[in-house]
Amino acid sequence: MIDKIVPSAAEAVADIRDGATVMIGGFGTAGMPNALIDALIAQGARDLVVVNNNAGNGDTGLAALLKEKRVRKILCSFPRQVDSQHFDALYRAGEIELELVPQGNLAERIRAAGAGIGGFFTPTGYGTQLAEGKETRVIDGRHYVLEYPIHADFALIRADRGDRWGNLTYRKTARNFGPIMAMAARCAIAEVREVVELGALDPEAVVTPGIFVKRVVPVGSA
Amino acid sequence: MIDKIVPSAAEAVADIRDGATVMIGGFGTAGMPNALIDALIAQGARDLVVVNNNAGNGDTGLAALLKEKRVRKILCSFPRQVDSQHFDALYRAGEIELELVPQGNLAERIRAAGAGIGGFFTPTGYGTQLAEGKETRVIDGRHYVLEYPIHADFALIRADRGDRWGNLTYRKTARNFGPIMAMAARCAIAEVREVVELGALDPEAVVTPGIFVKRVVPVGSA
Amino acid sequence: MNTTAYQRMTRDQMAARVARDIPEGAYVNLGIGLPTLVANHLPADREIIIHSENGVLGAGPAPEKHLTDPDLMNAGKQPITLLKGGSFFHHADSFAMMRGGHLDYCVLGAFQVAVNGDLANWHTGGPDAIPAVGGAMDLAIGAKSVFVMMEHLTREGESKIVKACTYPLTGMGCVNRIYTDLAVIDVTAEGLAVVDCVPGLSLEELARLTGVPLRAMLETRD
Amino acid sequence: MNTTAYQRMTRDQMAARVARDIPEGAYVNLGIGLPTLVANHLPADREIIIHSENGVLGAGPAPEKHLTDPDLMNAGKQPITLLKGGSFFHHADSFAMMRGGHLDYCVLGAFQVAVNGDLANWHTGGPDAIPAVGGAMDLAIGAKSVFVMMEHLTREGESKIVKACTYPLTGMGCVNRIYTDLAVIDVTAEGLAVVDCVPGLSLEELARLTGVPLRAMLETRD
Repeated sequence: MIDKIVPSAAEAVADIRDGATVMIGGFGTAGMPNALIDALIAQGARDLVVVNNNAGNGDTGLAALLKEKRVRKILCSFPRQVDSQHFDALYRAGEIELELVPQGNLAERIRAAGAGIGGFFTPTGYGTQLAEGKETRVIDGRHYVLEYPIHADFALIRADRGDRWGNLTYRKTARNFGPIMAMAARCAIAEVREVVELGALDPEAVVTPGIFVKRVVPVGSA
Repeated sequence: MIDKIVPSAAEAVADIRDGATVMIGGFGTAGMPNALIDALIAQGARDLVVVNNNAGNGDTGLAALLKEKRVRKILCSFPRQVDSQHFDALYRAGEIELELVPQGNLAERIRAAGAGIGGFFTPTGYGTQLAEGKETRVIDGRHYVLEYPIHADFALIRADRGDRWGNLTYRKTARNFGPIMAMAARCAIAEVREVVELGALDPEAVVTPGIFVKRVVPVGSA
Repeated sequence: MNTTAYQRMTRDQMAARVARDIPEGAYVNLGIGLPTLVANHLPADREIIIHSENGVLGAGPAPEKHLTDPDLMNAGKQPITLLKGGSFFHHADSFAMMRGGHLDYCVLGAFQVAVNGDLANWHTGGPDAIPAVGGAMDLAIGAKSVFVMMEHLTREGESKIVKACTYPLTGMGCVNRIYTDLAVIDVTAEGLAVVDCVPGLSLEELARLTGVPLRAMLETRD
Repeated sequence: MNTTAYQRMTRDQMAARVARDIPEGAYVNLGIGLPTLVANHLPADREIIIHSENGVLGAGPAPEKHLTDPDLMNAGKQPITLLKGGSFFHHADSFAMMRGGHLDYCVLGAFQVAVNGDLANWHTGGPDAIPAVGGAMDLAIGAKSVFVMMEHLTREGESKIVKACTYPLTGMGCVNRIYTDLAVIDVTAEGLAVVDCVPGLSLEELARLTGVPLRAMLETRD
């Protein structure tokens, strides 16, 4: 019997090694997999490359992981926030590498990894600093920049309901990067509010089919 | 008040001009928008470029459109079927142009058009006849072919339920190309089994958000 | 500065002026900051569909405080509601809506707009500034009409409308219309054209404040 | 031809032999024709998830005739059922599953397989043949393990395992294992290795029939 349910977040993240590339879902705090991040902090892996839209808020979650100096590099679109003090300090001290990616290119590069696309031409960022040194091309009279996929070893995401095959649904705008990060990682781990019986999720409304998910951890409400 | 509901298929397809590129949903007969195709046959536009996975089955729907010699060119992945006699005859007589596209490249090219991607590197087809003359590239040790988006003037698709904002759900494997064709066309027209009140569709389970749809035609069960 | 007999528009007056130009049925993305105010001024008798980059169409006004849902936020991380007919989707689909040209309007704040429509709104380029781009570059190239909304002059009295941007670009030639506290100005192939300006302010005085050539809209209508 | 003391496997025996190699929890796509039979032989005590390119995971056996649903078909347009835990998705997502390397196994029919793993299964190249490729090229490059299932010899007694394919290719070097009515053969960097063959058929006789170098699997295991 297929059973992707893992009882604890600690078990679910146990094999994340030093140096791993880890995608972390969430836009601001919505969809942030706090239980998995806390378990990753406790687990101790360092020298991580993190992919997230932001660079942490406040003192918890991703911000706490940064504060512990466990992240070598971060790929994100919007690090600077009113409460991104831990990232800000590391960045100013030169203790973290930042690859700043326009948000849509970030999403599309993650999706490309999951979809087996080797690269794509995007109009976003053409003629700006963020495309400097990148290959460009005019296609049908429009300017494009060539961007490459972002693959990951692990994706840590938060979903709403999940079953033992790994099928997931999400809740409102907490969906954000979850579905595409699940596709892009070798091992996608979803914390869910609730585990349901196989067959309880409407097959028309499954957002992430289980093929993209390796582990499902029930953590209850956020 | 936004109201994308159009009472008749005839009205919905009235502005399809000669020479238009028309995407038609469906995989075999599942998801085939028969009412819209019949209306297009009656409407008279010719010299069409059609994008569909197949090239018609039997004597109705897309096959009937082909039989009427209204299609100049077809892009598809699997024209040859036991009951594709109308396509077969036109093809053998040199009366229709065929662009044969591997099914996944067809889907991805349609999606690329909808997503504003100028081109993408795909591993599918590399080293085969279907990639002859196309640009290739090695990325991270893997061979890729450069493919371009397929845009359309119109998409004719079949969905299950729709509302006056154009939000759509689908039914089982009749979903197939509908969501991506809706994105790729300047004007997407959906025939639906049932029109429902705004708010009746679960916002978590809307598959095609109304932004991609211009017209919704209630036609009842297929 | 303000010695002549005109009044600068308040932020709410600016927002109301922008709102006036957004028609029934439009799909609109409102940037963070000043543009967010536009939502409060959209006429109640028009259905206008607000897109938020974090995966929602049909964003409604802020809920009463006790009804705030941390999973239902806009791109500025402010709580919102969902209108009937709204829907949720993931980040790759959300940015496909932008990049694919499906949004009718976006309204963005700006540091500078150049006479050729170049936009600078993401980074001051200062050596100590932490860069953050978010979805700005995607919106700049994606919406059918890109509106900029900003004060006409900096605190130091310098025009934010410039011959050429000195701040790093967000997008090249992407701005269609500029709304300031003094005037509404179209970016055209023949240069900047003033659509209207606050009572008591002459075109000559506006041009003097702006420091770049301006002409009245009507003179150039064909 | 068949003068020695061995029996060729029947189509069902071949299907059972393939099924034996598919483990619990595998995501599998079964091609049209012969490979479809494999579904009938999957052990009831293993959960194996069947993917069909037209947008379904968890495809189950054919329904009783009166329960056939025209909206629930497999890629061969045959009626199927949906298992508990199954889900539906659109074509771009379906092929992302293939191209992105998420399927564990695909089983494909073939005209020819070359010693280097080249596959020809979509087109005879005949001047009057109407080409049709479907999802074959995507599956060939997409699944983690590509199994081919075919008769060992053509009706004319020629080996379908060849030095180099004479029919147009589906994919280059993509086949991992070949199941025929005579033997199971792995494609390895050192050439073809026979895993097992029907009782009474010697390796020498098999090699003679096949016409390309073959070695026994065990001899080369390190």
